[in-house]
Amino acid sequence: MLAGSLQFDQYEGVLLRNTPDGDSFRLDIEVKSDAFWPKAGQFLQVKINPNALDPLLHRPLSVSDFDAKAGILTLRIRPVGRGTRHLVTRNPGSRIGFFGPLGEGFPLEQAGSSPWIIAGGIGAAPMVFLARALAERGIRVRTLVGAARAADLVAVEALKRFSQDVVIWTEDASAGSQGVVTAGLAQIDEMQDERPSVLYACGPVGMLKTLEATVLDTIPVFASLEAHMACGVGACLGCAVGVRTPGGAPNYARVCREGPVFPLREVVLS
Amino acid sequence: MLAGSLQFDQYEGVLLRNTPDGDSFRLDIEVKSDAFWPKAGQFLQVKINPNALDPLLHRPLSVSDFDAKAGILTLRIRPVGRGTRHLVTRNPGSRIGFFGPLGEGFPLEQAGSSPWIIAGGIGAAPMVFLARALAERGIRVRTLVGAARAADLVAVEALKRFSQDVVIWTEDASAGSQGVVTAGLAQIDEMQDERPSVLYACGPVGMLKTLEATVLDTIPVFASLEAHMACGVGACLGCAVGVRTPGGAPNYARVCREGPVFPLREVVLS
Amino acid sequence: MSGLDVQLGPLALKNPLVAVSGTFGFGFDYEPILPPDLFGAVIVKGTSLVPWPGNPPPRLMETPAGMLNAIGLENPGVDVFLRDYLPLLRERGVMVIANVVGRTMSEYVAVSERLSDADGIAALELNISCPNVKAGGMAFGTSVRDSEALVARVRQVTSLPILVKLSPNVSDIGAIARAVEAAGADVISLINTVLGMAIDVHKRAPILGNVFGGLSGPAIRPIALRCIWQVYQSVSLPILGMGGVSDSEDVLAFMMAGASAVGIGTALFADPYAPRKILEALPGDRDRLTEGRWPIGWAHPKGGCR
Amino acid sequence: MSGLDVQLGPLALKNPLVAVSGTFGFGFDYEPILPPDLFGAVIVKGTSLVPWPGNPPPRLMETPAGMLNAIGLENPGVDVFLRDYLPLLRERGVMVIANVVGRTMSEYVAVSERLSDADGIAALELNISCPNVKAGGMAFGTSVRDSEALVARVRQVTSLPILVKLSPNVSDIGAIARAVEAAGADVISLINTVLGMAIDVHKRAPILGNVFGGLSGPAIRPIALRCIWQVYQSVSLPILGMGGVSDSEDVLAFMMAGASAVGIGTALFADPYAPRKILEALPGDRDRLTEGRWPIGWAHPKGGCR
Ligand SMILES: Cc1cc2nc3c(=O)[nH]c(=O)nc-3n(C[C@H](O)[C@H](O)[C@H](O)COP(=O)(O)OP(=O)(O)OC[C@H]3O[C@@H](n4cnc5c(N)ncnc54)[C@H](O)[C@@H]3O)c2cc1C
Ligand SMILES: Cc1cc2nc3c(=O)[nH]c(=O)nc-3n(C[C@H](O)[C@H](O)[C@H](O)COP(=O)(O)OP(=O)(O)OC[C@H]3O[C@@H](n4cnc5c(N)ncnc54)[C@H](O)[C@@H]3O)c2cc1C
Ligand SMILES: Cc1cc2nc3c(=O)[nH]c(=O)nc-3n(C[C@H](O)[C@H](O)[C@H](O)COP(=O)(O)O)c2cc1C
Ligand SMILES: Cc1cc2nc3c(=O)[nH]c(=O)nc-3n(C[C@H](O)[C@H](O)[C@H](O)COP(=O)(O)O)c2cc1C
Ligand code: FES
Ligand code: FES
Repeated sequence: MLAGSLQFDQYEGVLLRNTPDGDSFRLDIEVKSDAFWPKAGQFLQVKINPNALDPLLHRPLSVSDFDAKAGILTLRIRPVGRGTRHLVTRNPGSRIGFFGPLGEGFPLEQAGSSPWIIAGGIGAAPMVFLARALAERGIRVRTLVGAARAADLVAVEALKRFSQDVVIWTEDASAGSQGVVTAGLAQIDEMQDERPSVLYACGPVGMLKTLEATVLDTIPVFASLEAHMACGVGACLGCAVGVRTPGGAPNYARVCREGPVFPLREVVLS
Repeated sequence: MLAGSLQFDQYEGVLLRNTPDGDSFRLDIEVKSDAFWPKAGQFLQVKINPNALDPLLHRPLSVSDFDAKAGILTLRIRPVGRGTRHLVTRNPGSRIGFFGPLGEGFPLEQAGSSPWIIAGGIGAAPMVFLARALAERGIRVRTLVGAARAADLVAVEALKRFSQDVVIWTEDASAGSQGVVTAGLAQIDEMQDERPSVLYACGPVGMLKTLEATVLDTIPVFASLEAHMACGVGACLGCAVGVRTPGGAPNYARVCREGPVFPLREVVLS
Repeated sequence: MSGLDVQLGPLALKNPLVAVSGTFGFGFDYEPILPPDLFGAVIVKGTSLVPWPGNPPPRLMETPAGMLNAIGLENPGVDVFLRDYLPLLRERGVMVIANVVGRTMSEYVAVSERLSDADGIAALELNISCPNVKAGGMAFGTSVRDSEALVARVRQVTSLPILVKLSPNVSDIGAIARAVEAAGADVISLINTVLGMAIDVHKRAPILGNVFGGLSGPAIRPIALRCIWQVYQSVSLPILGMGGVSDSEDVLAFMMAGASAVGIGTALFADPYAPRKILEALPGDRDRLTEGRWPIGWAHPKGGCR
Repeated sequence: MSGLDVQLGPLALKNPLVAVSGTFGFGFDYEPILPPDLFGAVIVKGTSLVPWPGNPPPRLMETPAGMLNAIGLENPGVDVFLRDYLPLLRERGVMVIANVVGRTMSEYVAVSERLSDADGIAALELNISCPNVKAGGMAFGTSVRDSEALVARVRQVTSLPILVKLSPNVSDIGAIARAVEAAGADVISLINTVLGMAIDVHKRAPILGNVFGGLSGPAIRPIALRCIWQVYQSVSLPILGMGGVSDSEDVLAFMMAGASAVGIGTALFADPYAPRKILEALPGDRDRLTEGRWPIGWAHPKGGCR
């Protein structure tokens, strides 16, 4: 909770395209500012309705991609509630206000020689930008994506662009292999050269718990977590996630500030 | 407060045109329903933002005109606060939800031989529909409209269409005669044949108070009043206006139900 | 029966949605779209012994996701209610709950007596929590002793079920609930409005004629849920919950907090079709979320007070 | 000086806008857009004798035009505050008000003592009104006797000005205000959050880890104005008003209700630039609406309590 070094500001972008993608939507937004410079794994606090006091709070959304040259920010949004539903119905030309970038991103320097990305559902959103960042550093990444069915898969094309290979899992086998995205990791202990140096994960809590139970002893996992947020900048202590302490005494970190990416080993999933 | 005979329903119209008019905006809205059949002086409860809980309440707005053949409802709206500002920025094609028609309209049967309309500012809104209704009954009406300056005058063209003549007053003399719209009434006692049989009035409280002080003894005045409303249908008793009682004991009528048009003589303006 | 019937203490409602007092007049103002017999019960406007004129205007102000009202219990008095409205409501088969107000205990008792003699009233709701009248009203509802005494006195003059409507403007709502339970109440209704006010910065004065008003609507929903929860933990009486209810998930949430039936008021102003939408969505939502059962008190830890 | 300076009892603020406790951390989290020295004063997060971990998540839930929080006063303890944050705040010339919490009276006293020895703290704000901790907190703030005793004990150990922060969750806020005035408080701050809760209909359980939470934001603004009005009529102490303040007209409205300075909290979450916008609009709005003067108490009838 020490005095911050974060650099964030408020921006207003113009929606260029709003494209359905799996069970979600891809929003490409032009951000005309040299100051906006997000890192993979960071997120934005997006305003839903600037003229009303309800909904009151911003919605945290990952930077799904950022094309720095063109100044184009990509969000991938799954409509699950009032705020996200409102966003995915915006028309091109409309203005989208947000502030950020916020949080600590994925630790790229810990990628090692053969990092894997593992993404469940809309968890694929931040992974596009991560894959881009790794690719730009010349690091080859294998990407595992999963969804209930083929039609729900998010960002597959974009992930293919930046990954060495993309392995697809669907629960109903309508695309790729049949099973949840973590299914292939069961044999990870038997893997030799293929074994990942690190796992970057984003997806439902269930997926993260499976990772905890299966690979955590063998491979470092960096997971992007979710929490309801008010400030998004570390001021309100509302986005707490339990962190492990020697004696087991309760202690918390802020998903918005120390996270959203945490070493999975250090947090207590609830 | 007896069991009601009002017939109202909820409708959704499509905005055809949104045109600046004086200091206000004219919204022409297509309402595809044979059931919607407003009378002059009635109003609608218009929804501002159907997807948010704020602003919560509907906004009462007069039927400024209704072209029954074409099914086109006209509202004239002066942007004064959050709700009206939001409405006047709507683009053609957008949907506008409302319910109504509500309240008692102007008593046309009391028009007599030479009714006058007197309207201050946005008070001109309901008067277009009233002038149309009188014209359709073959009754010739003289209309007095006033505003601070020419640029603020509302609905003048429309009023001209349905009135025998339209007399304009502006405070800065930028159009018509110089003065407030009630200025010409000072000599009303000296008028002979020209004298109005009845005055239909809508405008700021100040204007109504002037009418009260000047002409009420001589001429019946029917005034359309404003009050903050919650239900708009008579259920909440929120839109009370004081009414005169023999002993002066407090007593109230509902602007939404017994009004919005009242014999000016019967109400206590506050 | 739509299969939505529910028991609110001694009252068998055909559905759990109740039109609360003060936002639905005497039942007929919304008639063209909401006939009074749509609801499980209709609670009519607060009724006093003689006609009350109510407070001077302005009586209303919109606030963020809510509104303030200071009607001051304008009503035509119990005799007019009995003569002009009750027969119409009875004719329509409406379950009528009469909301009783008074300036003194004796007035409450007198109104309750008159109502008890009439035919077609299912229950009385004692409004001891209205923030908009100078004497009586909330004054009773914030004192444990006065609440208890009032309910006990009314209990003596009526065999109708008594609902007691509590104010959220107290330090310990559980204590008031226990007092009215002890005095013989059958159902606790809550919440009445939260005391609030608004200022007109142009006039440099309070907006409402009465200075203070009662806050209602979605803004107060979290307060209502908390009060229902606390009362459910404090007494074993059934609860009629209200305060900001807007949709069918709200109805189920209020039940989970402890309400047996749920009232809707201010949401009508935001969407007059809300009650119809709720009654249409409720069977499906109940199947989806609670296996087709009414989830009364389900959010409480097992082995709680009940 | 921007010409916006105002006196809050013994404190000379350069402007009337105060960052309230708990929404602005220890002053630096919003730094890139809101430096702490923007405000007339910064009230830091509630600080206890030893570190408190706070409540288990979830700690937050959005509600209509508001939010619930159940942080549970997570804080690193007074020593860390004094060592890590106070020097930075002092360096920046911030008027720092420390928000004091405890589980017992002795803890409040001990924290107050430690803070009083430090250099660079302008005043203490005793938080006797937090609804999110099981012991202490609101328990003190709802009892006239405990509030009085607590303030009296802290008064003995500090020469710093004492602000006492009151809870709206009481039957009679004026009585509490009079008690803390009698005990030697210098300023009354209000309101703390309104006790509320939310239910997760899918999980059939309360949403917040702590079951109850505190409601804040625009939804509670009418309640805040009412409490300020009541306290202004009850005591002669200056008032720091807060609760849903969002724009510069709100600041003037809160002043008209009786506040000498005005706090902003939850509105930051809706618009982090809100404080800047307020400070930009305030001189113009003050000229337009109140002839360039601070309209403290102007909405009260003449010849009232003051
Ligand atoms: C760091 C971070 C990055 C995220 N990135 C993405 C992304 O790229 N794409 C995407 O589709 N979703 C993302 N989410 C989840 C997204 O924030 C929620 O789906 C969204 O806030 C739901 O808002 P709503 O109004 O639609 O739902 P509602 O349920 O109506 O929201 C009610 C309240 O709960 C909060 N809330 C509800 N669900 C969540 C959740 N899962 N996480 C956090 N707050 C929640 C809302 O912010 C709001 O305050 C991210 C969450 C976090 C914390
Ligand atoms: C019967 C009737 C007919 C009307 N017809 C018209 C019309 O044709 N054209 C037009 O421009 N205006 C008309 N008005 C006035 C119009 O209702 C208000 O200007 C509008 O409600 C203001 O809303 P707002 O959100 O812009 O302002 P805000 O001040 O932000 O509104 C806050 C609250 O106050 C209420 N309110 C504020 N001013 C008024 C007012 N003057 N009358 C009633 N409620 C008010 C709003 O409805 C809302 O609940 C009419 C009012 C009534 C009662
Ligand atoms: C305009 C208005 C009038 C009311 N009148 C009464 C009344 O006469 N008697 C009463 O017990 N409650 C009255 N109430 C309180 C409501 O019955 C209800 O308790 C409260 O509004 C909370 O529910 P809601 O948020 O759904 O409106 C009134 C509320 C409003 C908004
Ligand atoms: C997330 C959060 C944390 C808070 N923490 C504290 C606290 O530590 N001490 C305190 O006295 N008040 C605390 N409060 C209450 C606020 O200081 C303030 O009294 C209340 O939120 C009303 O103001 P607002 O509506 O502008 O936020 C907190 C409020 C919020 C929303
Ligand atoms: S959201 Fe406020 S600290 Fe994280
Ligand atoms: S607005 Fe409800 S009675 Fe008129």
